[in-house]
Amino acid sequence: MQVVLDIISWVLLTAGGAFVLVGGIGALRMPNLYTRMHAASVTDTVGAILVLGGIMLQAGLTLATIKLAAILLFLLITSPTASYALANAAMIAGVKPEAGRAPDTEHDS
Amino acid sequence: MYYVVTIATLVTMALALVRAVLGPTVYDRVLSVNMFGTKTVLLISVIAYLAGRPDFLDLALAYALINFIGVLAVLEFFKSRTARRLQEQSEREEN
Amino acid sequence: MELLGIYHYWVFAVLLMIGFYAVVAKVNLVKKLIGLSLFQSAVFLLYITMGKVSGGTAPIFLKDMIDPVFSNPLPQVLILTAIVVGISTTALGLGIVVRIKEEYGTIEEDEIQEIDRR
Amino acid sequence: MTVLFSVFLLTLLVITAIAAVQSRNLFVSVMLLGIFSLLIAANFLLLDAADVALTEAAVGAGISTVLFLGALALTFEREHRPTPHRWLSLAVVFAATLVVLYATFDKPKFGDPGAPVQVHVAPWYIEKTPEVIDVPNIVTAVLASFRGYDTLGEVFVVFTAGIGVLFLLSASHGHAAQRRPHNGDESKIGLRNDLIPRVVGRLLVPFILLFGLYVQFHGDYGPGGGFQAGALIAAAVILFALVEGEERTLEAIPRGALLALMVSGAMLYGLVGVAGIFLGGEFLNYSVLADDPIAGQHLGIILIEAGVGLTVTGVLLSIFHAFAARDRF
Repeated sequence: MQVVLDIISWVLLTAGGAFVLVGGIGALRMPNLYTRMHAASVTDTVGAILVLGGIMLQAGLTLATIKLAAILLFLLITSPTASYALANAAMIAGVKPEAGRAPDTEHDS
Repeated sequence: MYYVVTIATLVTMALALVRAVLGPTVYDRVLSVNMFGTKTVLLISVIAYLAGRPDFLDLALAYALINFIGVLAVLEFFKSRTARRLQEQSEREEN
Repeated sequence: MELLGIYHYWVFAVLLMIGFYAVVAKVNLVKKLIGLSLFQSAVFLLYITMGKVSGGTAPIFLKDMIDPVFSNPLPQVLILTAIVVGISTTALGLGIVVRIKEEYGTIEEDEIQEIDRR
Repeated sequence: MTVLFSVFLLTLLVITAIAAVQSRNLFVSVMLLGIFSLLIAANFLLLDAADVALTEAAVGAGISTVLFLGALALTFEREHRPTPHRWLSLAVVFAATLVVLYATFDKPKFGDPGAPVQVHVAPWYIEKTPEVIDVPNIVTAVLASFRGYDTLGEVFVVFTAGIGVLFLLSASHGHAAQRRPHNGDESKIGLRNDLIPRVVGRLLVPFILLFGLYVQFHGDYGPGGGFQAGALIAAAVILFALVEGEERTLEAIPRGALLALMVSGAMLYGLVGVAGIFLGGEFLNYSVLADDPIAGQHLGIILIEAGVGLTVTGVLLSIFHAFAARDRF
């Protein structure tokens, strides 16, 4: 039983690490703000779920699991909200969502 | 296995930092600050287990909560600045 | 391994000097305060680094610990309070900067000196 | 392996610091300072300083950013001109760096258990804490009991800084006294009128407050204590102010109440010390507070941590309101 749990948790952790990495590369390489946000959100949701889920399986039924669940819950609530607020603020300020390699109009103004 | 996740997180943090330094708009920087925050939460959770100290999870919890406040504060700031700008613009057009 | 150990101190030195550069070279007062925070953080890092014992763990007893090796708690106590004191004093500095802006209309050091000379 | 992680994080730390100093846009510097704080906290954790990392988490990422932004809102967003005498300053700094680097070679080896810092008083604290004070968190024991005088001093420094900010920023604007008319547009666009952040913010505030209280009263057993809890609770109220507006926050916790928090916290700390004298011990000796010395220590630590928490909350929130209430002009 323990072996099965270990294997599942390793798979989760590795997959989580892969998603986090992919999201990071996306946030660096994507052409404009909104596509970058799209890439970054992968790390905040799927990455977090997989990594924290993997750790939860390792922790077993302890207080630590509850704390991990709380962390996951708060991350899942806060990061989409932050993304929404960010996109909204950028939109109002006039950063245009354009397909392809849109030149960034506003440079740090 | 924790090492794999830790290394992935660290590399992602480095990539996010590059994005924060490059910009080009302020919103890109806010995005990377936010990403950095969630990556720190993951990193701390993993380190807690790597070091065998589950009581460090309190820290990750604190980060998950506090980072949100920082990002919201920055955005509120930009929004009020945009609002001021729009207002000045409309005043100029009226005159 | 030798070099890896000393790397912490090097980072301390470099950070300290980055902060120092911002304080002496920049004329913008907010930037000076940012430099001061960096300088402060460098000192925090030095203290915590000095307190680390290899193979040690955070100085909190857990129930199932047998003969634990702890890192030095004393620097941690000093730095813990220093962080909160640091933010309060930074806030005081920012308050002074805001007042300067209101009286002089600028926060660039050389412009302020020019106004004073007049 | 952990050392390698540490080295990686430290390298990122240096890059962040250089970028923060280099950027002429002050917003960017402040945001990079936020990243810097996250990085240095992760480093503190790797160096076994959980309490310090928690403090940095509570203070650096949230409150520090908010205060710097508050100051930027009242001043300018950009540096006006490039740095004058840049090469001269760089030369001076470079020379100083070389001196400090040279000095690092004389430092004891990293993590050496025989270094002078480790053999002086620290072993005594570690050995005596279970015996004399009997709380699991040695940092709390040293902070609140063994070195209570230090902490008392720090609390009063925080208190004084808070009073100083209030003095500075409650003065009226000399020549430009006219109040700018409140424009409608600003309130239409801010977070206050954005449903999603507002709902989520309102949802989170009680949880952050609860977590703050947990950190406050669990400080004897895990990472935490008055300083961290004060900063967390202040952050929760700042979140409330962001999503609900200044006025409603001040309705909930008026300025006078914040001042009362500041004063009562510092007073509580001092009074616990004086109570020690009246009960036949020394100033800040908690052993005499109860019949059993160890119970007395526990009582004393809880009381003074509560005092610290009250003062820190009061001061940080007063500072926040002082910056937020100042008119832009």
